[in-house]
Amino acid sequence: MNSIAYILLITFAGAGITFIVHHLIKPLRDIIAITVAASGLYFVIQSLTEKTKIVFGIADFNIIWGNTPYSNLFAVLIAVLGFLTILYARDFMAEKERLGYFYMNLLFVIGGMYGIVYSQDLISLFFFWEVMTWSSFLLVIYCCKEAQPIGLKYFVFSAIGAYSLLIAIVMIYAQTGNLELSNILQNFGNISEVNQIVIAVLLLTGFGVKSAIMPLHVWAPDSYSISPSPFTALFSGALSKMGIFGIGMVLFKFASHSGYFSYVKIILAWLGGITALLATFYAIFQTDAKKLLAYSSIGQLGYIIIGLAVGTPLSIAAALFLVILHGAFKAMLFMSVGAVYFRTGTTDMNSVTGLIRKMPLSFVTMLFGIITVSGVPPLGGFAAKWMLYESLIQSKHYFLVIVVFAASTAAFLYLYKLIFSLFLGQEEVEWSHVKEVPLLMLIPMLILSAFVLVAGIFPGLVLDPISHAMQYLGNYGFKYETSVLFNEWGNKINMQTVINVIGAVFLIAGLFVTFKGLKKTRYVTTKDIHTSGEIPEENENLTYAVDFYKPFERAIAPALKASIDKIYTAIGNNLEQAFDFLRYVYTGNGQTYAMYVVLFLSLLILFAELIFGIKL
Amino acid sequence: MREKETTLYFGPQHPGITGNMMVKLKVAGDTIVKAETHVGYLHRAFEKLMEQRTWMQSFPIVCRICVPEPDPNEENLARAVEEIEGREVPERAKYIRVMVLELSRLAAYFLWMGGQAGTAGLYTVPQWSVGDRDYILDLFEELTGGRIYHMYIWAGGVRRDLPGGFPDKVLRTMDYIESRLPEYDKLMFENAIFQKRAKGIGVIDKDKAMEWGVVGPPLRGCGIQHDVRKDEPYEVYDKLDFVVPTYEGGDIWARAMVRRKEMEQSISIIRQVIEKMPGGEYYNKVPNPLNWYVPPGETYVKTESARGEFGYYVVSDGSLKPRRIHVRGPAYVHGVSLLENILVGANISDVAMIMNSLGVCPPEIER
Amino acid sequence: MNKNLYNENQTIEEIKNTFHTAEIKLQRESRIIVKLRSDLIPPFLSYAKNYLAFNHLAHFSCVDWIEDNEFELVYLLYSYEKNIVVIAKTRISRDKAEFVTIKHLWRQAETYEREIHEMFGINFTGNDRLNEFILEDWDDIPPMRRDFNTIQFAKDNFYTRPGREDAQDVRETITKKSGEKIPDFAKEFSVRNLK
Amino acid sequence: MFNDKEASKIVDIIKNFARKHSLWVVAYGTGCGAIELPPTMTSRYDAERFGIRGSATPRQADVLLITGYLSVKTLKRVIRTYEQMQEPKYVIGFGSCTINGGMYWDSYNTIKALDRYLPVDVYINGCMPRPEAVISGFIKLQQLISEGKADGAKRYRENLEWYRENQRKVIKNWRMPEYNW
Amino acid sequence: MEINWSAVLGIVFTPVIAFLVGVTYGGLTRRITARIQNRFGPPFYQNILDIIKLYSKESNINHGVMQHLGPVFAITASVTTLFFIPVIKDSPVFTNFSFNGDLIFLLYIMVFGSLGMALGAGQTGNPNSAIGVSRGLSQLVGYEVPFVMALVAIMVQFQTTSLNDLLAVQDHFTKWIIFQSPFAFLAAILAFLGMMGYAPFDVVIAPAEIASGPPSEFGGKYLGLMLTSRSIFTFAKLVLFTDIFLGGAHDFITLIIKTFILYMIPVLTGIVFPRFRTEQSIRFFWSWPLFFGILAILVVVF
Repeated sequence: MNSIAYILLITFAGAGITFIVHHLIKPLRDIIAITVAASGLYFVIQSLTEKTKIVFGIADFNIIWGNTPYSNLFAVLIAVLGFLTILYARDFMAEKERLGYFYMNLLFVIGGMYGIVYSQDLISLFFFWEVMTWSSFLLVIYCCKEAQPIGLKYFVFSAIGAYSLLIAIVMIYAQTGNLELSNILQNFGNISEVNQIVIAVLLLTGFGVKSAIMPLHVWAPDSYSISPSPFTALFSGALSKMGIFGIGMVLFKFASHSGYFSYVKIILAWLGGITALLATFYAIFQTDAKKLLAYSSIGQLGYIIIGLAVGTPLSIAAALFLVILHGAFKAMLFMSVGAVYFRTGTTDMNSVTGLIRKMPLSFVTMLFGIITVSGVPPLGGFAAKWMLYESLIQSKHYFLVIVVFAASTAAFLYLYKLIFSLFLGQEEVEWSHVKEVPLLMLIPMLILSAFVLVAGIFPGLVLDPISHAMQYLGNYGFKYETSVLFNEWGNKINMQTVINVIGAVFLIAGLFVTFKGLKKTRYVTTKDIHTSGEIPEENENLTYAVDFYKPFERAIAPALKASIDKIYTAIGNNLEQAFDFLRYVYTGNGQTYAMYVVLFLSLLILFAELIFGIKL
Repeated sequence: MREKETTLYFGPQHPGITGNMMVKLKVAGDTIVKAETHVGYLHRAFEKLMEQRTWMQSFPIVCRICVPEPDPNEENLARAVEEIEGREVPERAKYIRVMVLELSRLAAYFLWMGGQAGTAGLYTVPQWSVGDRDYILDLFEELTGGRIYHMYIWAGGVRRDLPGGFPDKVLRTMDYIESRLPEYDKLMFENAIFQKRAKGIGVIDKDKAMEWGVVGPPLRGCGIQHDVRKDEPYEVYDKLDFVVPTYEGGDIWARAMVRRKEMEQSISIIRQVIEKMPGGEYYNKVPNPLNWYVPPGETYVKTESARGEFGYYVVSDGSLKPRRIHVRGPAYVHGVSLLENILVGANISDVAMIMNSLGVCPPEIER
Repeated sequence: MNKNLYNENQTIEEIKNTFHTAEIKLQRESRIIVKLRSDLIPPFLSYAKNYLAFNHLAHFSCVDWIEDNEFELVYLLYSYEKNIVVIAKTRISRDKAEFVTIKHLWRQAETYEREIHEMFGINFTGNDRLNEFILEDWDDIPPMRRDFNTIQFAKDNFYTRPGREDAQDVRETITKKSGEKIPDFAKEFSVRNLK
Repeated sequence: MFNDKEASKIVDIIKNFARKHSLWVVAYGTGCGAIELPPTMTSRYDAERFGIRGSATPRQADVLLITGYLSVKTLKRVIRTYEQMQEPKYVIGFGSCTINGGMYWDSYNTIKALDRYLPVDVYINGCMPRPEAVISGFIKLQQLISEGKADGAKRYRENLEWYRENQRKVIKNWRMPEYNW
Repeated sequence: MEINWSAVLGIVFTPVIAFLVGVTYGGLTRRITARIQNRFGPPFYQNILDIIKLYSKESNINHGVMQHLGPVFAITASVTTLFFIPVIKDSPVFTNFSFNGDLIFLLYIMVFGSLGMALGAGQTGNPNSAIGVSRGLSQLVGYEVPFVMALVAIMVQFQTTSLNDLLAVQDHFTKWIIFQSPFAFLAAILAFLGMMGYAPFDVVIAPAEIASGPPSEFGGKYLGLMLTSRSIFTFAKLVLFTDIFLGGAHDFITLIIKTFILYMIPVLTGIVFPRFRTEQSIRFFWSWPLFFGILAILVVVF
């Protein structure tokens, strides 16, 4: 047997064992879960060096599992994040109930994702896709009763995605008569152009749901914010990347034949741009930290989609670099917010404040996270942003680059609000009991922080596997060195110099300001501030957090109100009503869902016959 | 339990506050949800002190009630005493009083102009206008000996006659100030950004303005033409030719324009006064201040100051000392109930501008 | 003053017809003094505001008549239409210093009531904002009452810098010059006696 | 070239030179004297020539200008403002009423001698002092600084108990936050 | 290892020169403003005295480590920006690290300092600071957009993102980019007004509104470091604009003339305008500057 089989076997079997052990010997449960994730990580690293393929047949279909450089990239992301989240979940979830359920589903999600990236045929892809969707749905509704409508929303959208995937798969089978990826890729150019585009669009829709492109993002903010933090880190960090994985496959493997695909790509790029901008604007006005991060996640995925859709070597590299980085920093941010939740019991940015001196390491994690997201040097985000901008400018997407830049500048707003509201500001009495989270929660955060720092200084280390993956995607090559990036015009940025200069100046200035008058410098509490000479009352709130960006809101209000906002709210309202209706349809009973799926499938088969003139 | 809204202390130690007072703002975002005026930082118990002083000793006290424009206070107390006593004032003294009052109004408007522009962030105007105001203060200094506190008007007339050549100096100063006004127009009143900042902000409801006790330029900025100088002419205002400018809108801009137009009127009044100034005594003989028994009685006198109706309710019980002098400054209403109400829903950026345009002046609230 | 007093007389008539017990005096042109029983003040103010167009509460004052053991509350209303100030007065007992609020008629009355509450200790029922207005942490008797001795208070509470004693006493100088006597109260304040 | 003592002397001279030519006045008009500050700061008298400038918050300021009488309510705020300022800090008492109460000698609400409550470096006499007097007061302060005699902050720190006792006597409800001196 | 002495010289002297020039410009600004306002004004070295005084403050307070490091972030950004800009054209000494970075890097490193300061100001817990930061960041989004448009137009027109290449293009004054791409210059100079923070765009420190905003808790050495950083940063921005639009400078005299002329634009604008409200300021940047930016890009594309 080879590593891939081990990975899938261990993860899925581990999921079941964890569930059983939970009911038998509780303390062992965590250890088993961590061991499963760790061995998954071990075998993923093992598999990097080997190129394997498992083939076995079920019914008439060949099930093929194998790894490619492209899938390796994602597998490492899944393995690392999966391991770290389970490590993080050990303490975070310690007090919760139904942990067997939680760990089982978490491991199922991880296993499903492994399956997706290792699938070499569409049947197993779809199977693992559904495993991932179902188990993640169960995790979304894990927390409480309020999560059920949100879970439904997620499920409905996932179902839309799954059905469009299914239709596409059916169409592919109808057109090519084969479901093996390698065969399909060879024969894809032979089918009619209309069908090519229809299939591609359907596949993009299916994958787009998971990566929350703008019209399909409705589920994401709520689902991200309601699910338990360790899972959210995985959800946003790795699970959403499965959509990106698929989109990448579609854009570079399927869509490379017809000339019309350039239009699809432009539309997709602009969709990504709009997603990035609007999600950023929505993120700015959130009051819940997890919701803010959810919108931020949607926006970041917009950048990735732009990078993939633009399709120059540098932009693909930027997108894949962002995939890795987004996995890291979004996990960091969700973990850090989770740490705040762990200690304070809320993620409401209007009430939590001033935790910096109580949770310094969580603060550092969040600081690294927001610096990475904002793309400010010297951390990894800058390299990604740099490549993205350069590639957009050089591929003549002048207005798209403006949109992206506006979005990423506006991102400073919500990032500052996030770190300011939770960690900076007044240190209030009501949070005086808060202390730093346990070591096991800190380790994942700090590992990821170290990673984004290294990725910033030596982007080449991350770009090595990416360039291998790009070789697989379509022989895209681009020039880079370990810490030097080049654009297509030959201009370069030397990250090593940047970090040296910044580090040296920071050190000198820092030492100066620390040791200048060290003895006469004293710390005062945040209550001792300039309040115009007055002494604030006990119950008066000196933290400025409510409606933090009111002026900005007013500035963009006419634009938003005039066009998008109204349509969007209208759609949103209608959707809410639709979900109200759906609540009656989806009773929450698994069997009913199964029945619906069967119903839909049979309808689909009928339609398939009508439309495509084939019989399944 | 911690409140939801942020508390912002606007004053007393704040560059944007108009004097030593505090407005406690509760803000959500940068929109004000609740405003509370806190005063008392300047409370010197003048009304109590005046009960301990003779009538004449009260004159140095009343002028300190309103720092930017002390003369309406002296005028009020002087008129109140004269009214209770039935004392006549020489015609010349009346003209001199009007001149002093209008000069002080002009000085107050120049200070206001500096404050209004300064709170809007236009720092050149205060530099100019406070400098120009100093020319008026120089006139006061020559006339009364004091730059700020004059103690010049008192019961029975004024303290001293005009020095030689003074009318010419006043006219020259007025010419200079009139020549400066177009420059202020260009820099401030015609400035597009200033108009953007001022229009539609701090609106007072026209229908409610009278009931809420709005007086002076804020009232006239609502388009209501009322002025104590016209309604109940004191001294010689009924013999002078001037108009009371009004503007519609009730916002900062309307109030600013009202004041701007009144500056021209004041200059014109001063010129008329100097032209019509009669000769004769400037002072009717009064009893020895230490033995000055004012007969029992009460009166309410009012004067139009630069900020509106300045009223004194004076009660005498026939003794050497006032029984009660209760001061009604225009800021008493503007600075507390009106301000608290129109600040709700306003933006933090506009608080200082609104306060300045209402002419909130804490010493006359708490005295 | 040969002005037409038509408005004034008509207003006096109207008040007389409505409030029979009111003592009305035309003090001078555009000043009418109305003395009322204390329970008639709210209806009178409401009447004046709504029917006589006295919609501007110019002032609200209080005078401490310690000799009569009474506070005199003075409402000054002004009508922009008629150009008249009505001075409505009433007296309440000093021992039971309580009155009703009129803040439902004029919202700025709230401020006046807060001040008078603080300075005279008169309680206005219905005004729920009689908190600290001007003074802070005041625990003595309300300072504007006649029996509060500010000199004594200042002497007790504040350090007075020595050196005021040998300042030239203006009163004595005047006495020497003009031969007039120093009145009794002035002797009391004479710096010699301050110590 | 220099020995340590001389070097530190030279540093002191530079420091004092900079301090005396850069006096930032905290924007707090405590009394009616605030009316003479705009003329002092603006075009006619232009105190900025001497490096005198307003500053919005006490953290950045060097000079606390007590412009006139202090009511008890204000005194409390002034103490807080003063204690939030950074050393070296100077206090200028402005007007007669800060010296001995002036015309408010019998008022129940104003303190009569400022230096009992805050360490005053320079008093400016008059009611009210003219802008020229204000500027001359600042120049006197500059002299004191260059001679190293403007040590109000040091006095305050050393005699904190005495100042506190006086302050507490006047301010009845002492709810001031404790500072870690 | 061979030490490149001219590079060392550049590293040592560039920040010093930048500080001195920047601080003198600051003093001259106060002087010029004073002359316009009918007064004498402080001496031109007043800002140096202010900074020395702030450093010589005997006591300092901070509200925690982020406030302590806030000014350090600011000065790091200023000096780093300066190091990645060729101060003197083709000089071996004063080009520093400009070959290792490009315009996009400069765009980002320029906001690094503001964000660091924002974190420092945030930790003080002063609501005024937070309001100031919220205003500043909102305005940042306003002016960065037209600025980026101008830069994109230029980058596309000359097919480079390197400042040194742009300098090489402008070898004769007729080839200055201000003449080659006037709309980009208009957009950028309007954004520059916002960057410099003079009126009417001084919403961040608006004293009459929020008591000087973010720096309101900074005093002593922290404020001194901030002012130092601001001086250096002012110079760095001026040199950047000179390099992009005015063809850089071969010697210091040319540099000083060009930067001073450029500097007078925001200063003189600031004297005669009151302050915008924050949203008005953002909307301003999204009206004319944005229009010029679009025009600049369209001109390049077609």
